[in-house]
Order: sequence, then structure tokens, then C-alpha cells
Amino acid sequence: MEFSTILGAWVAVFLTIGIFSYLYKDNPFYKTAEHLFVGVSAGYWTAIFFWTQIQPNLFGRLWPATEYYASSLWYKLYNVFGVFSSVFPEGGIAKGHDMHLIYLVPFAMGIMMLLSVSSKLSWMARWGIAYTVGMAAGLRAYGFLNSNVLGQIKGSAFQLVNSNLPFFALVGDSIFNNFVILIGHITGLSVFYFYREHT
Amino acid sequence: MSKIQNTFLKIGSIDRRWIFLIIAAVVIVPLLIPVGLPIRPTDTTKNVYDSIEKLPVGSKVLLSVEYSPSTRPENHPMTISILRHLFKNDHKVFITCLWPDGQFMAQDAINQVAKQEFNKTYGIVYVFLGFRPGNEAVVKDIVSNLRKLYTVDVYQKKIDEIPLMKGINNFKDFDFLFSSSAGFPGTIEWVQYASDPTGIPMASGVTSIKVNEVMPYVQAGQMVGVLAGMPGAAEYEALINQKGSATSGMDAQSVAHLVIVLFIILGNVSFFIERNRSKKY
Amino acid sequence: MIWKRQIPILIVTVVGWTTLLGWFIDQPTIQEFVNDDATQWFDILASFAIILGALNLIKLQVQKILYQKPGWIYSVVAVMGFLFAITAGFFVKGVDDSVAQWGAHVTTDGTLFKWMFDYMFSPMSATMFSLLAFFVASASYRAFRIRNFEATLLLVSGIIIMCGRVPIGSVISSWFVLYLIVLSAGIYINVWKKDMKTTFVFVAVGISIITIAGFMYGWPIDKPGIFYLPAIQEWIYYYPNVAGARSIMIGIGLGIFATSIRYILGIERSYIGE
Amino acid sequence: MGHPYLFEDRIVMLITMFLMGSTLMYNVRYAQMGGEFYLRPIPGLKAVEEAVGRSTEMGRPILYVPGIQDMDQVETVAGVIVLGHVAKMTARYETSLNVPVSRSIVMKAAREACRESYMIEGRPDMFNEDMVHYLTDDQFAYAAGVNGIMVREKPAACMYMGKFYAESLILAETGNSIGAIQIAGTASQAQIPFFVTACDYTLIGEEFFAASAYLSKKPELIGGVRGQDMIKVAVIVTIIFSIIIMTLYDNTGIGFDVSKLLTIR
Repeated sequence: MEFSTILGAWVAVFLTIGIFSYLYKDNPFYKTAEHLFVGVSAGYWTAIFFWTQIQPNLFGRLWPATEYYASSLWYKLYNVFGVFSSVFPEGGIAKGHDMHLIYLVPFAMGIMMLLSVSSKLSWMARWGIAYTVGMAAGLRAYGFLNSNVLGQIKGSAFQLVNSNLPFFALVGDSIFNNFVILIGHITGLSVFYFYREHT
Repeated sequence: MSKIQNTFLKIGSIDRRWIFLIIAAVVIVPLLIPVGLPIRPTDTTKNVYDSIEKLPVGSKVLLSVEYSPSTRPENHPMTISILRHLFKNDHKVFITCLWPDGQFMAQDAINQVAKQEFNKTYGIVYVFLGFRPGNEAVVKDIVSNLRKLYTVDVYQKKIDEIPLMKGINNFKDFDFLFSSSAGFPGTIEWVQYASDPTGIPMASGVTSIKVNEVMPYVQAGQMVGVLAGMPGAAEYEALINQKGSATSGMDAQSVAHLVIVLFIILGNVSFFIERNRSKKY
Repeated sequence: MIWKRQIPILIVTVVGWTTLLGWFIDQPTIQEFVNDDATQWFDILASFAIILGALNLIKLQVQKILYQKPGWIYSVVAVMGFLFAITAGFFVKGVDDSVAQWGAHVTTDGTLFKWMFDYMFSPMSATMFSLLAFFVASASYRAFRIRNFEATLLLVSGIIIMCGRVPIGSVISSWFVLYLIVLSAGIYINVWKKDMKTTFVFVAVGISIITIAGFMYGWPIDKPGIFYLPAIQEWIYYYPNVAGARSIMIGIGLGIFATSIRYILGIERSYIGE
Repeated sequence: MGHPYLFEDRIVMLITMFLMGSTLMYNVRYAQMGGEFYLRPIPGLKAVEEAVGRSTEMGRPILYVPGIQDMDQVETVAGVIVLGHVAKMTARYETSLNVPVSRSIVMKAAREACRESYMIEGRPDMFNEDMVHYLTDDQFAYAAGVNGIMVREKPAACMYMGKFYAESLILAETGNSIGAIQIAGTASQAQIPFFVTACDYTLIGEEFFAASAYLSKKPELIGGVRGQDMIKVAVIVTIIFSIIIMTLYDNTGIGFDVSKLLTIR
């Protein structure tokens, strides 16, 4: 068996027992494992989000390989970045995009967010946060209203007179079960009613 | 009589670490010595099985994997069973992830089912598109223009060079969606931004804690069914009669649930004794 | 002041309205911007927000080390963990290009990044989550008490669901549940009436009726259905629970709709700390 | 009708959104122009005041956890508003307040809320920025960090107001093990059962939103609660109305297909 697997097994065992030891008492092994988890997960998320979105879909649109020609100023700048050859490979980024320089806008907003780490520039994060908050609001206003309000009204509505439904069935549709949902739903809604005293 | 009462009172105020020890023992023992209790599929699980069984051969199914190692015992057996069922019925499978860890979970499932068990060829029968960050915006991207979001698959191969991806432009090109999910983003976002706006039928496998939140969608017909936690996964394994880790986990969960019920009863007995005594004095 | 306040509010309102109207306007260029580029920008900014979170975290840990705040040793461990993950993510692939290019290395077997996921991130993440099983046990032991009617309803339905959802529930016969009900009712009558004779008569009659009915029907394990745990559990899940969850869901849905409208109209400005 | 630029089958949604949006805005405008609303007292808020009083008597700090999500979440916004109210009480009774947060933007908003409350109570000297301090973005690391604070400082009251996931029970169980009075408020449906079981008082879903509107006294929030009440009445009427039409349509053919109307593609 490879050395890396054996080493890995030992590391995994130490960390698992270290975290379980919290059940007995807070102790240095737990604190070590927990802080290691904090550091590793921060780096893990950074790497995954970079390699699945920023490199292919942002840099891939700014310096696509399909429109690479070394003499242009834009690609000369690219070659300067080429020092990090893993991120900026030779001849442009071949991820199936063509060039969209408008993507410099989200790139700039992203850089502003990173600069906001310093407390003096912390306001810079607001533009990026504002964009995500604005779009989330536009998506959620429709999504929640459609699926969580109208969809649920449709779910509670049923036919009072329905010959092919039994009056009572433990599992499966029945008049009784439809009424349980209707009455439960309406009384549930009136619990969250703030305009009049609860009697 | 008061001796019995005193014992119950002592049990009632037991140090919680004894409870931890008992729970650990009660979970480990059945895992080592399986009991093999009978699994009886419920309707919500059968609905998922029937809706996949009814799909015409060669349908295009989107399988979305959004869970992490923390809920793997509940979600992974669902992904494995659904993949087996889809490959057995000769469907085309497209795999996406809304969580970063989902990529590794999906890769494990592909190695086990697609490669070892069914030996399906990549790019012809299944394709693994991978993870993209953005939560509900990713679902919106897939619904409107998938090829703008995924220009390469998870192995960095161009989408245009993959034969199976020919003719796939957005969510409406799929015939069915199954989401194996553990939280946000997950099942609820797929209902709100994909299945409801397009009408493409969907089912989901969720952790036990999330079943309560998605059940109204199942009852309203916005989802065809749901696999509810590890019990749901074990039931699906019984339906495709191929036992897996969920079935073996059910013994441990059964005994653990019974022990917790016992704790609740003991806790209440000591609570009543305490209350009667405080009334007396 | 314009940079810090007016422009962010303008961004929220413009992007909010465009996304909201994007659901309704069927004009190709608007659809293309709203559905493709706008969501791509959202994904890119979500990635930068995660990296910002990581930088904030490391800034805090480094400050703790520099100022030797209590527990700074553990901050060294956190920073080492972070640097190790960044090395595995950007500098040391562990395999050559034929096995995995840069970008595909985050999922391919054999790379240093996959090693870190398999042997560090995965066990810690799973173990952290499994602590919950212990806390659920101790919480239910301490807190599931029959204090009032609602607490009793919570407790009884919780026990039915816990037993009904697992295979052991399908082995418990509905006749056993019937006997249990008679005995519990007997305890209640005894506490209420405080008269042994009444209790004895009630329990004796109850048990004999059930035993006679049992012999008549041949003790089928899952009949009568309303006392068979898996069936009761499924009924509770599918009907009363859906009604309750649905009313909470609509309430929260309206709350989110109202807040989203306030964001889009520029009334709500808490995201810029006001 | 052939509107060139409108998704025709989403007209029902457009009308619903317009009706609901204008109901909300009418009530917000009414409140902004000084209109008075009666809002029933919310039991959870009395529990918050009792908890602060108890901490003051015992001379121990209050721990306030505003959830683990960012300011784009409705519950985090409500959590910061309730924090402002709690900060007013801790300023008045001179009780120490500890607010560990999980997002840098939440730290900023929470600090502003606390500073403002201490100013209003005339105790700017008691306010110090480190009261609100950032721990980590990671879910379980944040839970572990907050547990560490609980075990070390032994607060008399723990308040969890915001969006929570699986870490809710780890916090509530540790809070119980140190004997603190615990009050929770969240709209995270999956965590409500855990808080109901482990805490002394829980504000469920909309009660939590209404509590934050009630405390903030902001017209747009109070108007919002009143508007949502009106919409809830409309939802109940729509359900009953749909049942009647559905029964009529399917048995006699009068009316229209309600479920097709409510299915918006």
C-alpha cells in the first residue's frame, strides 16, 4: 500500500478522534483538529471556487485561446501573468469561450471586494454585495411567490364532491385527509396573524 | 417504593456523557453484527421508483449532487441506487453539482456504478459537468442557457466535443431531474427555479431533517416523490433489490431510535416523580 | 459619500428590477442579458465573496498570532492548514499533465488536493456533523417533557415517527400498540380518579376486548391500520405535518417577498450597515 | 393577444405580484405618514426582557448569536434589529454583551446597531467595538468558537436570532449545559424543532420577523407586517374560493380550471 495512503489513514484517524474527544471535554486535541479544519476548509473553498468559476468563466472570457495573437497589447499583458503558468497557460485559456471584455466589470467589482479586507477600504465590498443582494432579491421575489405561495394554495385546494375519492384512507388521498390539510393550513396561517389579539 | 423513585431520579439527572457512551455503543454494535430487519417501502419512495420506471428508454435525466461528507451516509446510497436504476433502464445521465463537495461524491458514485458495475462509456451514456458556484443563479443558468455556464466538463474537456451533449442547450432538453440534496442550495431551489417554471418532472432525495420542508411540494404535485433520509434510501435499495450501505445502516438507526425513545420515557418518569415531590413539600 | 451609499443602492435597484422583470419580458436581448451574463456575474461575485471570507479568516488568525492573544498557538495550526490547502490547490498538483490538467486536478484521484479532501477535509466534516447524533440524544432526554398539551402532542408524534420510520417499527404489531394504549389510558384514569377499582375494571375490560378481537382476526401484524406505526407515521408526515409546514412556508415566503420588494425599491439598506 | 414582449402564461403571476406589492406599499406608506397600527404583543419579547433582567441580577454577560448567514438573508436582517433592542437594555442596566458573528458585513451592521442603541440610551462610554467580533465563516468552526465562549464566560442568557442550519442544536445543547436561559428566533424551518426542544422560548418564522418590526419601530417594517396580514387573509379566501370553483367546474362545468390558472410556467 502506498505511503501516502498509510499517512492519510493516520491523519484521518487522529483528526476524527480529536473531534470526538469534544464529547468528553473541550481539550487541546479538539482545538487543534477544529482549527486545522477552519484553515483547510478556507483554502479548500478558495481553490474550488477559483478553478470552477473564476479561471474558466472569467479569465476564460477575458483571454480566450481562440483569439490569441501574441502581438496584441492585451495578450502581452496576459503573458506577463504567464508567470503563474498553472492559471494562465501558454497561448490563452482554452475553456470554450470567446472574448467578452464586458466581463472586466465583474472582475473589477471582485477585486474591490478583495480589497475590502483592509478596514479602511471595507466600504469597497458594498458594490459586489449590492449586486448579489439585488439579483437575489429579483430571483427570490418570483421563486418564493410562485412555488411557496401560489403552489401551496393549489396544493390545499381540492374538490369537495369527488365520487372517486374514499371518505377515509390512512395513506392516499381521501376527503378526510383533504380536510385535515385544509383546516390545519388555515388555522396554521391564523397563528401568524398579528393584527388582532390571540384569544 | 421511594428507593425505586430515587433510582429514577438519579437516572433523570445522569451526566450526559453516559448518554453519549450508550449512543456510541448502540450504533456501533448493529453495524458490526447486522440484524437484517425487513424494509417495507412507503408510498413516497414508490412514487419516485415508478416515475423513473415509466420513463421511455434513452430518456435524458439530470442528476444533481449537492451534499458533502457530513451527510454522505444518508445521501450517497440514494445517488448510488438512482444511478443503478437509470443505467439498468438505459437512460442518458447528466451529472451537475450545486455544492463543491458534490463533485467528489459524484466522482465516487461514477467510479463505483458507471465504471465498475455497468462499464458505461463516458460521453455516450453519461457526462459529468461538475460544480459551479452561484447557488440559485446556477439553477437559473441551467434553465436558460446551460452551454454558457458549462463550456467544459469536470475533466476540462470541451462540451462541443462530447457527443452526448449534442442538442442539450437548457433544462427543457431533459426529461427528468433527480436532486440528491442536503440543504441550500438544493431541492427547494430546483423546485422554485427549474421544475415549477418549466414543468419538467422532478424527484429528490433529502436528509431526514429536510423532509418536513419539502413534503408540501410533494403533496402539491410540484415534486413526484421524495426519498426521505436513510430509511428512504434503504427502501429504494429494496425496490431495485440491490442492497447497499443504507440497508445495513438501518439496523443501527432502528436500535438508536428505540434507545432514544427509552431515554424520553425515563426522562419523563423522573420528571413526574420530581413534580409530585415538589407538590408535596 | 456617493461611492459608499448612493451607488450601491443604485446597483441593487437596477439589478433587482432587471432580474424581476426578466421573468416577464420575452425580449431576446433582455432575456440573454438577464439569464446568461447577469447570472454569470452573480456566480463570479459569489466566488470572490468566498475568497473574501477566507482572507478575513486568515487576517483574523494572523492578528491573533502577532498580538499573542490567548489560544494563538491554534491560530498557527489554522494558518498552516490554510497554506497547505492553497499549495495543494495552486502550486503542487502531485501528478503530471497527462493524468490531470490544472483545473481538473481538484477532482482527479491521485492529486495532492484529492488526498487533502479524502484524508483531512472529509473525516473532519463528517465527524463534526456526527456530534449532532449525540446532542440529539441528550437534548431529547432532557427536553421532551410532558409539561402541557402541546409538549405531549410533540412527544407522542415524535415517538410515533421515530419508531414508524425505521424497520423495527414494521415489526411492532398494531395489537401491541392497542395494549399499550389501554395501559396508558389506565395510568391516566388512575391519576385522575385515584380509585384502584375503576382503573382495574377499565384495564381488564380493555385488554379482554382486544384479546377477543385479536383471536377473531388472527392477529394480523398491520391491521387495524390506524394502530400500525409505519402507517400512522406516514399519515402524520403526509397530512398534519404538511398543513403545519405549509402555513409556516407561506408566512416565510411572504416575508421574503416583502423584504425583496423593499430591497428592490431601495427602502431596505441593511446590507450597507444602515 | 400576441404581446410581442410578454410571457403570456405568466400574466397571472404579474398581476399577483402587482396586487401583493401594492398592498405592502400602501401599508408602508400609511405607516410612514404617521398612521397608527395595532400589533398584538409578542410573548417572546417579554422573555427577552426577563432574560436581560436575570443576567443583570446575576452580574453575568449576555451572549447574542445573529445566525451564520450574511446580510442578504431576511433572518440576519431581523436578527440585527432585535440585537439593537437588546443593546438598548444592556446599556440601560449596564450588563455586558458579547456578539460573535460569522460574516464581516454582519459585523459591520451589528456594530452600527449597538453603537446607535448605546447612544440613544445616553451611554456611549459603555459601548466598545470588540463587543461585536468576527469568528469565522465556517459553519462548524463558528459553532465550536461560540461554544468555547459559552464554556469560558458562562453567560446567564443566550439568544440565537437569525438563520441557522445543523449547528443550532450544538449551540443550544452547550448553552443548556451551562444553565443559561435560552431564547431563539429563526425562520429556518428545519431548525425550529431543535430550538423548541432545547430553548426556553422560540420565535417561530413570521413571529421572528414581526418581533423585529415591532422593536425597530420602522414604518416600512411595521407596514410590512400589516400588509402581510392582509395578504394572508387573501390567501385564505383564495383557497376557499378555489375549492368552490374546483368543485363546481369538475361536477357541473361552470367556472374555469383553477389549478391550471395557478400553475405558472
